[in-house]
Amino acid sequence: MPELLQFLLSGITVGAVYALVALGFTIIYNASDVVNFAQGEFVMLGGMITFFAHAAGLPLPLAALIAIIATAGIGVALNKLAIEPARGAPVVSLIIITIGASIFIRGATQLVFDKQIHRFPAFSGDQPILIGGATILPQSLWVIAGALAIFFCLWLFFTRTLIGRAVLATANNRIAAQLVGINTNYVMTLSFAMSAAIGALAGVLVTPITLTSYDVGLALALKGFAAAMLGGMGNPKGALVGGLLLGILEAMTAGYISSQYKDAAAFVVILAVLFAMPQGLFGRKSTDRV
Amino acid sequence: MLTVEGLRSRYGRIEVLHGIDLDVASGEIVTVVGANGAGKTTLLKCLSGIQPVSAGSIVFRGEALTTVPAHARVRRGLAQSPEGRQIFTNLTVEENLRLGAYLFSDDKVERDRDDAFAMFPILKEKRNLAAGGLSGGQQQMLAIARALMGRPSCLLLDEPSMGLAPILVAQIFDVVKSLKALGVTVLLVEQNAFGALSVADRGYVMETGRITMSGPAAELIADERIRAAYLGI
Amino acid sequence: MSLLQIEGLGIDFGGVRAVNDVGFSLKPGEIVSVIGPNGAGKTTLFNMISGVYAPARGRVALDGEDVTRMPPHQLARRGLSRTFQNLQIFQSMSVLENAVAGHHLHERGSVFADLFSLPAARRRSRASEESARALLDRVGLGRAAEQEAGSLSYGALKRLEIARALALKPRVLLLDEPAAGCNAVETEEIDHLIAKVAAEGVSILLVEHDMKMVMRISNHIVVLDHGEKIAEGEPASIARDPRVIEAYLGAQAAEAQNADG
Amino acid sequence: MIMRLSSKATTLLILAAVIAIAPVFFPSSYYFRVGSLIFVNGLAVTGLVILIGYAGQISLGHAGFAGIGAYACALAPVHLGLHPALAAVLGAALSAAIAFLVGRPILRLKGYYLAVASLGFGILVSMVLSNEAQLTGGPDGMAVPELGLRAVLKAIGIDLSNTEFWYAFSGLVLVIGAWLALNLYHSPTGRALRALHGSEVAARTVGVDVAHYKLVAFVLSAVYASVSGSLLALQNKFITPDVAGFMHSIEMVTMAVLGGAGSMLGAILGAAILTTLPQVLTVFQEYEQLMLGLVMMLVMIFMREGLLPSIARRIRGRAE
Amino acid sequence: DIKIGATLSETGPASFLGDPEAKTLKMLVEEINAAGGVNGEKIDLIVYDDGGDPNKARTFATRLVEDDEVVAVIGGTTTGTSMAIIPVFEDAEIPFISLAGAIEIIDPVRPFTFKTPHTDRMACAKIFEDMKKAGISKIGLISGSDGFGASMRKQCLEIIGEYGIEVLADETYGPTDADMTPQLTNIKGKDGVQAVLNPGFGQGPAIVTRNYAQLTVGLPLYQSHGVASDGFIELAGAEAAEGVRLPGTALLVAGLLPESDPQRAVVVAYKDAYEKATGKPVSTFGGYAHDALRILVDAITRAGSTEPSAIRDAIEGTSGLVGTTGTVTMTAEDHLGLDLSAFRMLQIEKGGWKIVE
Ligand SMILES: Nc1ncnc2c1ncn2[C@@H]1O[C@H](COP(=O)(O)OP(=O)(O)OP(=O)(O)O)[C@@H](O)[C@H]1O
Ligand SMILES: Nc1ncnc2c1ncn2[C@@H]1O[C@H](COP(=O)(O)OP(=O)(O)OP(=O)(O)O)[C@@H](O)[C@H]1O
Ligand SMILES: [Mg+2]
Ligand SMILES: [Mg+2]
Repeated sequence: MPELLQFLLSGITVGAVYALVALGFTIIYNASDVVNFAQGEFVMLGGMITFFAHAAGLPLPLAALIAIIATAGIGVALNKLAIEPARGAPVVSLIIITIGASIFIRGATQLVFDKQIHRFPAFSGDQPILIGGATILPQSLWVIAGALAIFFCLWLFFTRTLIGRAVLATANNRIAAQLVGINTNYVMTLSFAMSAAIGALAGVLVTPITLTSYDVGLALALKGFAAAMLGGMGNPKGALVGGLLLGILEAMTAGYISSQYKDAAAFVVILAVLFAMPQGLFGRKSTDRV
Repeated sequence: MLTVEGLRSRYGRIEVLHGIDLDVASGEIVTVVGANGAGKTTLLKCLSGIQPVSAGSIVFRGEALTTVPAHARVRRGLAQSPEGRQIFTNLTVEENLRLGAYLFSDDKVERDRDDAFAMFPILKEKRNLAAGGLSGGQQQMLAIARALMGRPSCLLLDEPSMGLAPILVAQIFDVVKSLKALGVTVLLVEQNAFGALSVADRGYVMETGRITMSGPAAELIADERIRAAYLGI
Repeated sequence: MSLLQIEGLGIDFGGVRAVNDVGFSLKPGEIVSVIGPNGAGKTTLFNMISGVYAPARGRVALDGEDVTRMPPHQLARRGLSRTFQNLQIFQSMSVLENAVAGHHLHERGSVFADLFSLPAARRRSRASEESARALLDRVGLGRAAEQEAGSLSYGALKRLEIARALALKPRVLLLDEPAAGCNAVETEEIDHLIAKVAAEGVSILLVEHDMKMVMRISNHIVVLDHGEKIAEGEPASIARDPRVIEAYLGAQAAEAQNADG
Repeated sequence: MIMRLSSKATTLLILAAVIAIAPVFFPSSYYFRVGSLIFVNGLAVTGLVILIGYAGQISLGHAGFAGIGAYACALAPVHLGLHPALAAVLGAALSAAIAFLVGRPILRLKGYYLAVASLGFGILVSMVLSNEAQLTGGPDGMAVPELGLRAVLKAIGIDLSNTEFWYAFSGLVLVIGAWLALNLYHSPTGRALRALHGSEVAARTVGVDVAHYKLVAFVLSAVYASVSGSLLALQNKFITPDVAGFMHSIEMVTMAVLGGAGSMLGAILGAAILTTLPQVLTVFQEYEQLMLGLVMMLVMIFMREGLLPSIARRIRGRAE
Repeated sequence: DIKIGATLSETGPASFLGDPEAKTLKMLVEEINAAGGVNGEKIDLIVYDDGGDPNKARTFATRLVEDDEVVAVIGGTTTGTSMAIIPVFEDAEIPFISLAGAIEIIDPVRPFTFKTPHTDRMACAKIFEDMKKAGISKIGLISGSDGFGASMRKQCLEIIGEYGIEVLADETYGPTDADMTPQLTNIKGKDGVQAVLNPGFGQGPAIVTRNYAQLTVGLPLYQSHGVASDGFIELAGAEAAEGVRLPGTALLVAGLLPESDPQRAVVVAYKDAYEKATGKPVSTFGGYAHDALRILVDAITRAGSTEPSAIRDAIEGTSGLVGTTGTVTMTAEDHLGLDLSAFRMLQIEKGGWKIVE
């Protein structure tokens, strides 16, 4: 069954990309209940800035580091300039702000950089690795490892650290959070910085595979969003599993059923899962008594 | 310890506090009574910093608080058990308590938590349950316990006895008294005016955003008007 | 003939028996109070009776009809109405509209009539608005009618919920701590209101921690502890029941109670 | 979000007056085109006001219904021999039926879960439209037959240019659509929708069949979107799957929220702004995207309830 | 001034077609105006960005005609936008030169509509000719599901029978997909497939090419003219792209053209000017815009008038105009005016292009 294996490897590769994006959503969502639709732009920025820094002669690791730091800075700016001033606005308004931000970032990127598609070299070459008749590129392993590592860090962050719980508390009840002494502005800033950095890191990891250009953000954000919802928004485990599942679903559909309708199949499965589990696979039900 | 002068506050265009003057001495228990909508909750919200103040001053231990953000007031020793409980419904009881001591990370946190469990054993039973699943009264206990976890030097309590069984109402007032013994200052807003005035040193009466009467608790409790309007006697 | 009949009702949360084997009945115009320590299962019992939770065991009958696990809106149609311990207000609507919303069942027509604003639909709307104003007056919120509901104080919101529940013209009314957040004088007003409603033939099931109020207006009291019914009877006998005193009233409060009574 | 400022009559009057008077100031017939687009978008947004503003349910897939309405007008005349106007009605009926079927399961979901489910629905529709190329012409689209009403008008002596006709016609449809939606607002149905928006449990206990009313809102808004798609198709005489695309869904929601989903005029104003903005921003050339994003952010930051409600609040504030 | 309009997809999914098109037009107009304009009149170029949205394009088309009162329009980057705006120009009787590929734009012929790029059908024909020569009769198809890929797939399937070639596997991928190994695995697993054809543009073909190498499919891989730019080799990686064949225009191999080639002077001049002006490598798509403007300017010059109908007539009389895509000769029946010779079969070797004819 080398085909099955190949489909699986392909699914895991793509799934890890989705998982990385989905993981980026979790922190801001956990801190504010807002799905940041500009998350895809963070991924795009990670790839684009790395490419241009690399093209300007910097070694790849340094270029990637600059990209991550710069993107984190942009995340903080987004919070300070757009989210914080709108504090207390209804969640839909905040979502529109993040959509506006994503259009803005896209517009700025095409001006500062360009509208071409770019790629930088894979970290460990392009020699495919053979596994039982199927192949996988070394870069895919990087992506998978990245997704696992970020998942693990986030999981630790939210379950083992006080500040992680403060993030959750901020989203759950901002006023109460202030009343116990949590600086909610700081929590928000931190969340945006971390989300943006994770997004940028994702961009750095996936660009050798997916390529990048100023407008890849939206599609990535959409898939990442779907993956996160499938797994249950806000839960790192959900993001990881949701991403991988979505990728494998797509690959299997493309391989066995119809490549035309692989996205459709993915969404049908998401609908089916949500029908049975309205909170996604691992989402927790909010417990509000009446 | 806490001095409020000419405090005004508004929701949108509607002013609901029209210049409140009030002071609380260190180690004192002071209570505010008043009818529904008098502005008691608003006053406490102004003090803890989650409600903007449009005029007047709040001075706490010699420092002007008016521009200090809410979270920083906690650091200065001012904690609140708010109206509507405002617990973290998605977090467990234990996490709620831990966050109450957000500013601390020493061994005493655990001791404080055990004290809280001793005070409200039911919370210990439910420690791993999402706080949103607690009954109304249990949530009220959690809100009080969480405020105590912050090791306040001045505690603002907004109707702490609300929704509690009679046996616990008595206990809450005992707790308030014992806090005084520990040197904690308490500003208590209560609908159970009788209970509140019984434990308080002094009291204020609030009517539609103004202080209309104040004095030693014993005097207030004996005042005919107060007996008629708030105690139902 | 009992209007509301509850038998062996029970539900579990994560293995904990929140309510177990609770049964009692309610006659027309009767006021029955459910009391018990915090977490005894009073609100959960209300939630099961009103269809918010599906009971795991037992049976609820309304006027002889088995209504166990029936969704709330169908129970409402059969004359069961309630208020909430954790306020459930239509925040972005005005106070008046909150009360009008309580008339939903009486003003309901077809969507088409509403879309085209047919005269019948308008007439129904107007009728329920008038009735809602009267109800607001009754609970003392007449002057706040045009205000945004979100801007009321806690005590006022409690009364708004009562008005909204009354708008259904219920046969059975479930009140979960209606006097919480009200001072003694305000509580007495609510007292009178409840008594008057009961006098009109509405059966009332009441959860309340204010013992003065409970003793004053209840015909019958059911005591829960840890989800089980531990006592039941006339107010006077309940106040003396040692198990109730120990679990719920506390010696101090019981003394005060007896001194008052 | 209380719609105090706009009693039904004033809202309709303002709307009708603006539609009737604006052409006096139009320097060229291009403005009629922009106007008619505003009305077409405004109609879809009016439907979303019912869904988002009244009932508090979000949908990121409503363009799917616009797609159904649009392609009904393209396909039904060719394959079923229907008159384009009837095709639009058929499209609306089909949209309602699909909304009814799809709505049942997905409206059980809340918040973002509903958003992603509706988004999935929209993507399914646009995917079918672009994959079934034999039928729909694929991503490159297909032609739509003439509505023919203009010719009828001409026969009775009213001679309008193409753009003028569509301006007047979609304006009329918008006014009717807004009238219906406004009727709904103060009606028992509208109240039930707003009640379940506030608290589903409480709505249930006052007798509101929450699932039913959510479905009502969903179906109604689907019909609005469908008619809007039909109008667009008939006006452009050419249609591509973009009309059902994700971006179009987002655009619709943005229009509603930007203007103020709680107020009908506000939402239509939002449609007007987002429709004209790209036209205005062309002077900024490469900076167009940047400006668009910036405007969206600024409006939502400084007018969090949406443009019109915030302005109204400010005016009322100053008056006192 | 002579007002010429354009509505292009400078942003959106087709932006890397529309972007060089817009840049080219702006650059050329500047050049022409600097050299004194056309018939002594300056050109006033008005460019709108429709973002690839046909509805927006339609509004801009109306604006160009009604508000800006242009005498001719270039644009419609994609087939969808072009088809959506054709009725506007036909109604207003303004000549319109589309930059999109589909044959529907000029077939049937509409009086005022022209186009410059080869049709997809021509690209298909060029590829199938090459396959036939190589003795390939069974292929696998993997096409992008965007407008470009879907349209070319359709055209190819329509004429493939004429070449006796059979499609054994017919796969697609979405425009933003990141991995096409499942589809390629299926093609690879089909017995008898001798070559693979990939109609598509954007990043898709680059990823297909990379996955193709990863899976060591080992069969000849044909790409379409949609990827005809140096950027493609860079994206796919020289190693993975080695041996890929595609029909390209003279522009792509400007430096490799023999001195005798009639197009050489034109393409070298454009390439140098463009790369100097923008700092970006030239692409086939910019060439489409280049040709459109040249045709228009040539027609206005010959017409000696800026009357739209006169311009239209003159465009139809274009004869032997050398552009980047080929030599254009229009007639009343042919509003494209290119033949197959305009395409050159190219192969990628060692990271560069080679003409294989
Ligand atoms: N969010 C709000 N928006 C507008 N007005 C408000 C808001 N909250 C409270 N008010 C108004 O402010 C006044 C004071 O309310 P507050 O909640 O402080 O009263 P209270 O004394 O705590 O009453 P209660 O005993 O019922 O809790 C009331 O008239 C109330 O209607
Ligand atoms: N959704 C839920 N999830 C978990 N536990 C629950 C849930 N609902 C109720 N419980 C548990 O059931 C028990 C009964 O709760 P309930 O709210 O009925 O108490 P109550 O008698 O109304 O108390 P109070 O007087 O404090 O309002 C509590 O211990 C509570 O923790
Ligand atoms: Mg209060
Ligand atoms: Mg309770």
